[in-house]
Amino acid sequence: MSGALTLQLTLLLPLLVMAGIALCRRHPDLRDGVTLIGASVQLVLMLHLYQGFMSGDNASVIWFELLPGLSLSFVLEPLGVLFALIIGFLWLITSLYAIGYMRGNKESDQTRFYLLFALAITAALGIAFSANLFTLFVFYELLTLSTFPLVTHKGSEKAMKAGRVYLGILLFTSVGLLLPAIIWTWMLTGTTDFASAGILAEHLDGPLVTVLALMFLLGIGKAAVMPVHRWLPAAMVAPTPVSALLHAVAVVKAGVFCVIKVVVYVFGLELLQQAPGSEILLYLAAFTVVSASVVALKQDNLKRRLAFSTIGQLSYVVLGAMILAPISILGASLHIAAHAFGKITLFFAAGSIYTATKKTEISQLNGIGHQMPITMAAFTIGSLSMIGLPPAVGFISKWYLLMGAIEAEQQLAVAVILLSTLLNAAYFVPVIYAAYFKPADVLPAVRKESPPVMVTALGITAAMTLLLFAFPNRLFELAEQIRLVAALS
Amino acid sequence: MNLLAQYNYWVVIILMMLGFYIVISHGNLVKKLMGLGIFQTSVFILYISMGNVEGATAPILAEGYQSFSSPLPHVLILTAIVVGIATTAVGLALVMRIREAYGTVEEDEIQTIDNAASVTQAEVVPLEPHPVAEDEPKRKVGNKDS
Amino acid sequence: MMAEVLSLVSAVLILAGCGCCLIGALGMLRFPDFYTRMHAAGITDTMGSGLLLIGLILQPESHWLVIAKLCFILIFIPLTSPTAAHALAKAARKGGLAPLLGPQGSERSRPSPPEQEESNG
Amino acid sequence: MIEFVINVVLLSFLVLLALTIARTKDLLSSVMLCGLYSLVSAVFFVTMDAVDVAFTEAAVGAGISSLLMLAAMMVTSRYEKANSIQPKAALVVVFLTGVLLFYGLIDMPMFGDPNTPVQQQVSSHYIEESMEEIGIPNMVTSVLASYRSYDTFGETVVIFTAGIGVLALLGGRGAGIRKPSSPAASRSAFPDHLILRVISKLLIPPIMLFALYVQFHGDYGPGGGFQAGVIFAAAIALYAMVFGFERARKRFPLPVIRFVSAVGVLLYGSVGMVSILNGHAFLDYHALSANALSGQHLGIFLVELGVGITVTSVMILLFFTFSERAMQSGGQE
Amino acid sequence: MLAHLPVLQVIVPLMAAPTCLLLKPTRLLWLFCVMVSGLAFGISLLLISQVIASGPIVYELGGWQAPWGIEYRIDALNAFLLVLVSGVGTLVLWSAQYSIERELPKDRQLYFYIAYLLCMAGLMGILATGDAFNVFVFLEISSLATYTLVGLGKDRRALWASYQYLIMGTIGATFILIGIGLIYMMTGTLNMQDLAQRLPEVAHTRTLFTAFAFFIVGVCLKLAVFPLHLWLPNAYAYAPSVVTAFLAATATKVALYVMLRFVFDIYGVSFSFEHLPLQKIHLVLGLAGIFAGSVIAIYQTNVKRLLAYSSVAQIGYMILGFSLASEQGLVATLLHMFNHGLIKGALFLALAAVVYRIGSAELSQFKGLGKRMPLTMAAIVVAGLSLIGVPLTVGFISKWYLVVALLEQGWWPVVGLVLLSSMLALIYVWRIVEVAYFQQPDGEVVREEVPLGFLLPIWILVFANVYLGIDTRFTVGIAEMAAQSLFGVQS
Repeated sequence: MSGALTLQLTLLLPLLVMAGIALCRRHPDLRDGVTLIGASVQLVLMLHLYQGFMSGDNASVIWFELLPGLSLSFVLEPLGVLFALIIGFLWLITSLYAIGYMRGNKESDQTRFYLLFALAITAALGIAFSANLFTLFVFYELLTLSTFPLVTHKGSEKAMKAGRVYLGILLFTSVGLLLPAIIWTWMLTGTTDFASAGILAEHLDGPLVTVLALMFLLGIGKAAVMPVHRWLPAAMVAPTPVSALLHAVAVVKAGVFCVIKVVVYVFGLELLQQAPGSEILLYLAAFTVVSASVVALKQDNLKRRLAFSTIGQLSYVVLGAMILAPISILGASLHIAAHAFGKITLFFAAGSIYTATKKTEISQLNGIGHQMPITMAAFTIGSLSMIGLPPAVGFISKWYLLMGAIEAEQQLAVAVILLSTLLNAAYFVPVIYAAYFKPADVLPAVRKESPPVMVTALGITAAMTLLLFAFPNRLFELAEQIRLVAALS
Repeated sequence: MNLLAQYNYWVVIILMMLGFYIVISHGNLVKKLMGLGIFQTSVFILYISMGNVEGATAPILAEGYQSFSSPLPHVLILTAIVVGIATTAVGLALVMRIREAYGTVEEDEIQTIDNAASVTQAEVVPLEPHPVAEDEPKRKVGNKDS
Repeated sequence: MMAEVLSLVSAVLILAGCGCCLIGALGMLRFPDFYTRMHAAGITDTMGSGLLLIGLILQPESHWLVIAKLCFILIFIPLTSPTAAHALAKAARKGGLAPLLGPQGSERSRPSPPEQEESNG
Repeated sequence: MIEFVINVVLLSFLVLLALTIARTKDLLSSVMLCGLYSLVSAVFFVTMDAVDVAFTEAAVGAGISSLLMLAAMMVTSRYEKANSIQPKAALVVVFLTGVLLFYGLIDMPMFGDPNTPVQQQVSSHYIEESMEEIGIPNMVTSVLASYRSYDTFGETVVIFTAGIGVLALLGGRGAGIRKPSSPAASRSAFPDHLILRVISKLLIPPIMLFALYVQFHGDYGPGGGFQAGVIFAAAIALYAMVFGFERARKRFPLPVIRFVSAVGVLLYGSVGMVSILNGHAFLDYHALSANALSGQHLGIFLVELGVGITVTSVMILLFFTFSERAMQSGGQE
Repeated sequence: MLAHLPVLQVIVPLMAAPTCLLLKPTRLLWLFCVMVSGLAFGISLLLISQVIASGPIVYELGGWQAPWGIEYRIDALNAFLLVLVSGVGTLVLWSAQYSIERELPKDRQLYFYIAYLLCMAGLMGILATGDAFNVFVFLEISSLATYTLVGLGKDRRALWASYQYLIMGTIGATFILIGIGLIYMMTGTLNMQDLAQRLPEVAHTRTLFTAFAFFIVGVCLKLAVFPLHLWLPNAYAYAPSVVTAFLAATATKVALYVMLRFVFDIYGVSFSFEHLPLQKIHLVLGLAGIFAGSVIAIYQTNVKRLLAYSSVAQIGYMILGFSLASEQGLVATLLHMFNHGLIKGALFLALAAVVYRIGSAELSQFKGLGKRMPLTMAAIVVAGLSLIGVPLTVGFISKWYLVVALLEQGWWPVVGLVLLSSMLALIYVWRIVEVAYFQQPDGEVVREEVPLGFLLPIWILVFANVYLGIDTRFTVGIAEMAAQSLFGVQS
């Protein structure tokens, strides 16, 4: 099966799944079955794609050309494959978890949920494989629109308000900044295709480069760089699987992914390094990292704290990209994966706590570790990864980020990374401490885990977090290629 | 140049202004239509005047005449007159219906009625089928209203 | 010779016709109420138009077809205008417009309907 | 010189009338004045050598439109509201329009000048060639019915459209409340006018005759389908007014008239179709006969007939619908 | 017969209209009308293919040569719009059957169909003709028919709206008549080609300037350019739903066509844009229209009104592209004329379906409609996205061209405004979607779609929206062809 074919299959499969779900919306079991099967098939496809790619088959497909130089087309490149793999893994696990969660909490409109979930997956994959800025933009918007109903799933007034914030910020930034940036690029270069050495090189220089870069960075609101981060905490009203989707799988990852992709394939490190004032981007990221962590400290609601931690973590990636050293790019892309698994574990944990005990505030979690050992164990692992301690994969990515920073002599970046690591520790450790060592409010603490599917799901992700630390080489090969590509420019 | 010789264009312009003024300034719907009529008629005069030739005769060939006024403007205006009466007819029909529906033909009153209405009721088309008049062919016009 | 006489006569008639029209108009303006004004109007479309028409007929160089047409008009006007006047008066009466002169002359009547402008145009 | 004086007098009359119409609050008199206005402008057209136009303007402006206005007046109030005029903005707009026109006036070609483009370009062709190409003395008719016959077709359709429009708005059952039968409709406008009846009996036949004359004499003198149609309609309107709508309706049932109005348009159109079927252009009368001129004659005759039929029927339609509706809602109040 | 296509295009519906009077049962009538308009659509397709194959087609009516007789002249520009008018017209008529039965008393339906055909024929006549005065005649046919159609609306406000439209429209038409008259006065001819040749001689005269001004103002009245748009919202809101669909899709486009024809073909770019401040005026008006329209639209509670105001805004886009006076800008305008026709056609038709079902276009009535009539609402959503200008829809294509054209001129700020305005569009479309999908209805909802015969045309239009948004060869090709010819004429 050729790479091109597989690629298109992966894009179309979720749509098939959607059809299936729609067909058997009357019978929940069947419906969820369809989702699971689809997800697993998708995973298989992904692995096949990965193999094909590693054996040097970078397929590319053009679906249709709207206008000369403006086509909807896809291509395989290391970064995309990495992202796609993550999506593939996490779709399966998340849907596994979601089934448990949705049933456990008797959510309404489950069919709609799964439908849009699948759609979001397509959108994310579209972004991953996009061969040019236009395609990227199309699927970026598709992702926004398809996740909106998920955010407002509850349909309550609060949810609607949050939904408006979510949609408002993401769309305004994308149409107001990203689209003009794309058009500008198009006007300059006559193309929007990604090229490994960057396409802007001899078309633009001087401070305008920085301006354009800034437009891109802020235009990609999904990367949640301050000041366009507000949608993320707002979206916390959503059910936990959605939060997982938003923070780990699709949305935010898509954001940072786009940032890296733009930096590497549109600008090229060379150009940005020379551009006067391009440090601003770095500072922006750095500021976000620190301030987000600080804010996270003050949150009592577990999910909110996680949300702000996400903002911080994402900015690591952006930071890595903006350090503009091949190594740091490698680190950044690794961090996408690392954060994906770590953060999804955390959210799963939070969700299962909520499902089992309906607790949402950190202050209520005293002694919960005895109540839900597995969940909290997973949570601990996740936090370790977030902080960047062995034996979690987070350690590796941070390591490379740091190396990159040092290599590029960005003292500021180094400082920020170290400081923020402390902060991360500062807002995760108390939770763990409370969970294990504070006496539980309700005595005697009975073991009361959430539904088995959820437990297995979060078990798996936690395990992944550890495994990736133990056997990182698969991940590495990919990241290495990314470094090479980045080094080209 | 001798503007006096253009006297009928002057008048045309004045008439246009008057007609136009009646249309936009008067609130009475019938009056508006009258203004429209005057407005259009002034345009007719413009056309006819431009077709006229000093000392010429009507564009009907007859022995003993060489110079004729241009027939084309006349044709155009014949059409325009027809258009005018057609518009007036439809306009008047509307006015009568408006009178029945609103009980007035004064612009401002209608506005006020509408504003009042739009506050109270949202226009909803009743779903039950309309009072069906018997079919076209059978509707004998003579006894239709007896 | 003949032509001169004819043209002279026609000129006189036409002038006379114009005079009648003028008188009619004057009366229209001066008379107090609808009914009396109708008398004035009467002058315009009997004597006025009549004399004018005859005058035109007598114009020496007028074509026979034209004369024929004029004659038709000459026939029709005496038919139509009295009828119109009659109808008007009747309508006014029905409409409760009281003559200013006469038995119930005391009460003022409404401002007279504007048919007057028409007939003095 | 004398022409100049006449024109000036007539035009100043028009201005005077327009002013009065603008000022008077009495709608009835405004209607009359409008009729008068058309009459005067018709006279002016005559002095401008536009006899056909004058004819039409007189028939339409003074005749039909006044009639319709009056019918509408039966429903609506006779007097305009005192404070219904808001001149401020209007004055500005009007003033601007006027200024613009005056500005344009500066470069207009001289009035009455025989060398204006209007005379030079297309018209000259009509004046010189029409006799050879069409073969009828009245150029207006030849332009109207042959050179620009398509415009005239459009004109006919416009009339038809108006008829449809009025029927759609007023025809059929009155919208909302209406007594099933209103005595007004059955009553003639003048129940006890013996004189009127007699005179009308006398006049109606000649009027119709005249209409026919106008219809078929259009090639040689002023007149044509449209004027004829209006006159014919006027005759029937008179009949209806004097002898009552009931009887008029019995004579001319609405569906029939409606049908006829369609027939007129179709007649006109089918003439064009025939020439298409004979491989000529639409409305190319050469298709109708081997001899060019006779073809033209036939064509013009037919289309004028079409126009006449449509106009007549639509005018009657308008008059009936209006007055009937007026009586109905008159009965309401 | 092929030689006669240009005239048949107009004559077929024109002659069909009176024929309707001979048909008795309404159903048969409907069938007849659909077939007729379908035929017209077929003709227009043949025409455009001919034009693409072998340049403009000239047809001399009455067999008289051009300056003396009236000629029809079909080129890329009007062939393009003929396809739009006849196509949308057919689809709307197809679905009219149901909606009309709901909204009109039985004895009015006959007149509806006749007036509809007349209106259609009139619009196509305007498009096809090559004679200035003939434009006026057919303009009046279509206008009178339109007043009738609007006046047929159920709500009594329809009458008032129609009357306002009549007054405004007639003033506009009279202005146009004055304009044509003055042009004729200066040149002595009415044929467009002839005019185009003769005008340069007298281009400097003030009279011609006045003529131009009157003409533009008149057309703008018909076109509902921003400050003169007052008749439009009411007319659209209270007319029978299908009528709104037809008008919104075609009428304004045709008016704009007349403007383009005169400004570019007859007066010529050099006169229109170098002697006059036309460019700035239209730029300002266009932008003002876009924003005023969009902002007002956001605050409407009646969806019909909402879309009507959005139409005002969309017209602004067209004017904007037009004001660029560049070939790209013209392409953008033409594309948007066509695409907006498709978009609004689909939206209003879907709306007609909604009205057919729930008897109102009030936003408050839309609750739970996403479940109640899923297919219709889906259509509204897709068309709405197209209206916003989301990629892969026609809306995106025309906006893209507009933006590119603006950048060509280096009008950055305007680009920003355009993008911002599409945000506004997003907001008002979103309001509909939110109510329909995310607000819980009062009662419990049962799924009740409109009949298939109603749904099909809607979805055909929606499909067109998407397909032509992806495969742009046809539209863009024609638009560029037309734009080139418009610019070519005067060079």
